[in-house]
Amino acid sequence: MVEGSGGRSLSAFTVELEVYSGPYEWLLALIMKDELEIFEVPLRELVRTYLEMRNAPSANALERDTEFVGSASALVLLKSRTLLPAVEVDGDGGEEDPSTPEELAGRLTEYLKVRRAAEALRERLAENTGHYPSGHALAPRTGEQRVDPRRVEAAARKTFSRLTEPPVRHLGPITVTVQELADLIRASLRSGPLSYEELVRGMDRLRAAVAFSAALSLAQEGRVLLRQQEPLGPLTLEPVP
Amino acid sequence: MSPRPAQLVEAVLLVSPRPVAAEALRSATGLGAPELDSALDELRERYSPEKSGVVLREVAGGYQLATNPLCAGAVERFREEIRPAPLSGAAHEVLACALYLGPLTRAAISRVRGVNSDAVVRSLLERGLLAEVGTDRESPGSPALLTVTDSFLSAAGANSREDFPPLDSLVSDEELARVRERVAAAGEPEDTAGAAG
Amino acid sequence: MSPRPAQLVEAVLLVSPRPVAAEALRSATGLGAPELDSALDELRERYSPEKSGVVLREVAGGYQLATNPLCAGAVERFREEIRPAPLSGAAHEVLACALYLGPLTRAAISRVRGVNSDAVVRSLLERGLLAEVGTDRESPGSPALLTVTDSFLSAAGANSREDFPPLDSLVSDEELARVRERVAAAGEPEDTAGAAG
Repeated sequence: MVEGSGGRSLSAFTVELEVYSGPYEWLLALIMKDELEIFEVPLRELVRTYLEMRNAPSANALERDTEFVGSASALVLLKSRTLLPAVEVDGDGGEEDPSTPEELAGRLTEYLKVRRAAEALRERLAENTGHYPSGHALAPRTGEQRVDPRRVEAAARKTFSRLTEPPVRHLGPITVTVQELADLIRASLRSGPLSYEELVRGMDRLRAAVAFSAALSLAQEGRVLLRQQEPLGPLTLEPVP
Repeated sequence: MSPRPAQLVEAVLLVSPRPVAAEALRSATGLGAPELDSALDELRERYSPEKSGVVLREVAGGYQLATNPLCAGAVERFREEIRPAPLSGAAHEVLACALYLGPLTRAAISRVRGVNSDAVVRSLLERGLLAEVGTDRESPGSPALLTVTDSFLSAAGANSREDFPPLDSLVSDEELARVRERVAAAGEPEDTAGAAG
Repeated sequence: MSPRPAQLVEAVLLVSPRPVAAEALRSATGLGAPELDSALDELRERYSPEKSGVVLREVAGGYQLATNPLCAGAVERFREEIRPAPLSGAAHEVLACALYLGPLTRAAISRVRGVNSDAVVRSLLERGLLAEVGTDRESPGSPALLTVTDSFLSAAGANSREDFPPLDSLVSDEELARVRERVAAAGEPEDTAGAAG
C-alpha cells in the first residue's frame, strides 16, 4: 500500500485512496489547483497511511514528520473552508483558475520543479552548514576629511560681509503709521470682507508692508479675521462677527 | 624580508568575514592575476578540509576562510550557540522560486506555490537570504522584486546562481508526462485508478 | 571522519577575535591538557611568521590568530574606509576665519562670526584641521592663537594658503576694515576705533 523510504522527505510517500493513487505531493498539488475535490479526500485515512509508513526507520524522520504535519494541517484548513458557505478567498494565490488542461499541466509542472528544487536546496544547505566565518574583521578606518575650498571661500564671503550694515540710503522717510492703516482697514471692512490685494492696490511697497503689519496687529487684537486657504495664497480680511 | 604572495592573500582573508572577490584581493595585495592564482592554489592545498580546521571556500563570487564543518561542534560549544534551526519546507520552496525564477514579486511566488508566501518571504528577508532588488513597474503598485543574496549563495556553498543544476533537469520527462496524463484524466471523474510510481 | 586536535583548536581560534585561554580551548574542543599542548605546538609551526600570513600569537589572555605584521600593508589597503561626515556651515566659517585672519584667538573668531564658536573650534582641533600656534600675550590670560593646519590644506586639495583666492577679492575694502576691527577689538564689541592692518 505504501512505499516509504529514508530518502528525500515526503517525495517518496505515495498514497492509495479511493479518489487518488500516486505520490503524496501530487495529491497536494492537484488539490491546490482545485483539480481534486478536497472533501472527497479522506484525511483520516491519509494520516493513518502516513503513520504506517512512518514506522520504517529514517534518517530524516523529524523533518519528514514536520513537513507532513504542515501539509496535513493545510489540508484540514482547506477542507473546513470548503465545507463553509462560499466565502471569497482572496489571496496572492488568487489568480484566475487555469482554464485549459494545458494551462493546468503547465502550472503543476512548474510547481513540481520548484518542489524538487526546494528538496535539492535543503540537501545543499545542510551539506554546507558548519562553515563559520572568521571573527577577525577589522573595524573600518576613518578616512581623511575632505574640505571643499569653494565652501570655505563662500563662508569667508558670507562671514566677512555680514558685519557691514545693509545700506538704507535708498529708503525714504516713513510717512505713514500703523495706526493710520489700521483705521483704513476697519473703515473698509464695514462693507464686508476684503482681500489684501484689493486693500493695497495703488499703495507703494512701504505702505503695503505697513498695511500688512496693521492687519496682523488687528488680527492679534481679535478685531479682524485673516483667512488664507493655502500658504502664499490670497489673503482675505473679514470683520469679526 | 618581504612576504610571499600566499601570505599576503592569507592575511587579507583572515580579516574578512565575507568572501573577497579576486579583484579586491589583487588590489589589496598588489599581485598580478597569475601570482594571485598560484597563491590561491597554495592556499587551497594548505586549507584543505583533510588537513585543516580552517578551509578555503570559493563562494558567492569570492574567497573566504571558514571553519571546517568537521569542527562545527567545537565552534558551537565555544560560542555557546546552538546551530540555527533549519529552514522550513516552505522556506526552501520560496528560495527555489527566487533562485530559479527570480527576480520575482511576492505575488508571483505565491502564485507558483499556490499559497500566500508573505510570512515566509519576510522571515527570509530578515535572515538575509532574500533581498529586494528593484521593483516590478509593470504591476500595479510597483511591488518589490526578490532575489537570493550572496549570503544565500555562501550558505549553499555556491559561487553564483549558475552553480545550481538547471531547473528542467530536476524533474524527469517521465514524471512530466505523468502529470499531463493525470491532468487529462482528471476531466473524467470516474477514472481514478491511474497508476503512479 | 573525525577531526584531529589541531584542527579543532584552529577552527575555534578562527572565530574568536579575542585571545582564547587554554581552559576555554579545552572545554570547547574536549581535549585533555597534553593533547591541547601538542595541538598548539603543531599550530605554532603551521602559523609561524616565516611560513604564514596568519600567525599564532600567545598573549596574556591566551592564544589568538592574527595577521602577520609583514602583511600589514595589504591588510591596511583592504581595510574599509568610512568617510567622516561633511563639515557644517559653522565649521567652514571658522576655517575661513583661521585661514584668512589667523592666527587669531577663539574670542576673535566668535567676534567676527557674531556667535560663540568654542564648540566648533574644539571639534576642528580634534579633527586636526585647526591647531594652536603660540599665544596672544597682549590679551588677558594669553589665549591660544589658532590657525589652519597642513591637514586642512591637504583636505582642501591646496598646497599652501596662497592657493585660496586673496581676501580682498572676496570682500570690499569697507567690509574688510570692519572685519579687522572685530579681530582687534578684544572684549570691546562697541569699540570701533582704529582699523587694524
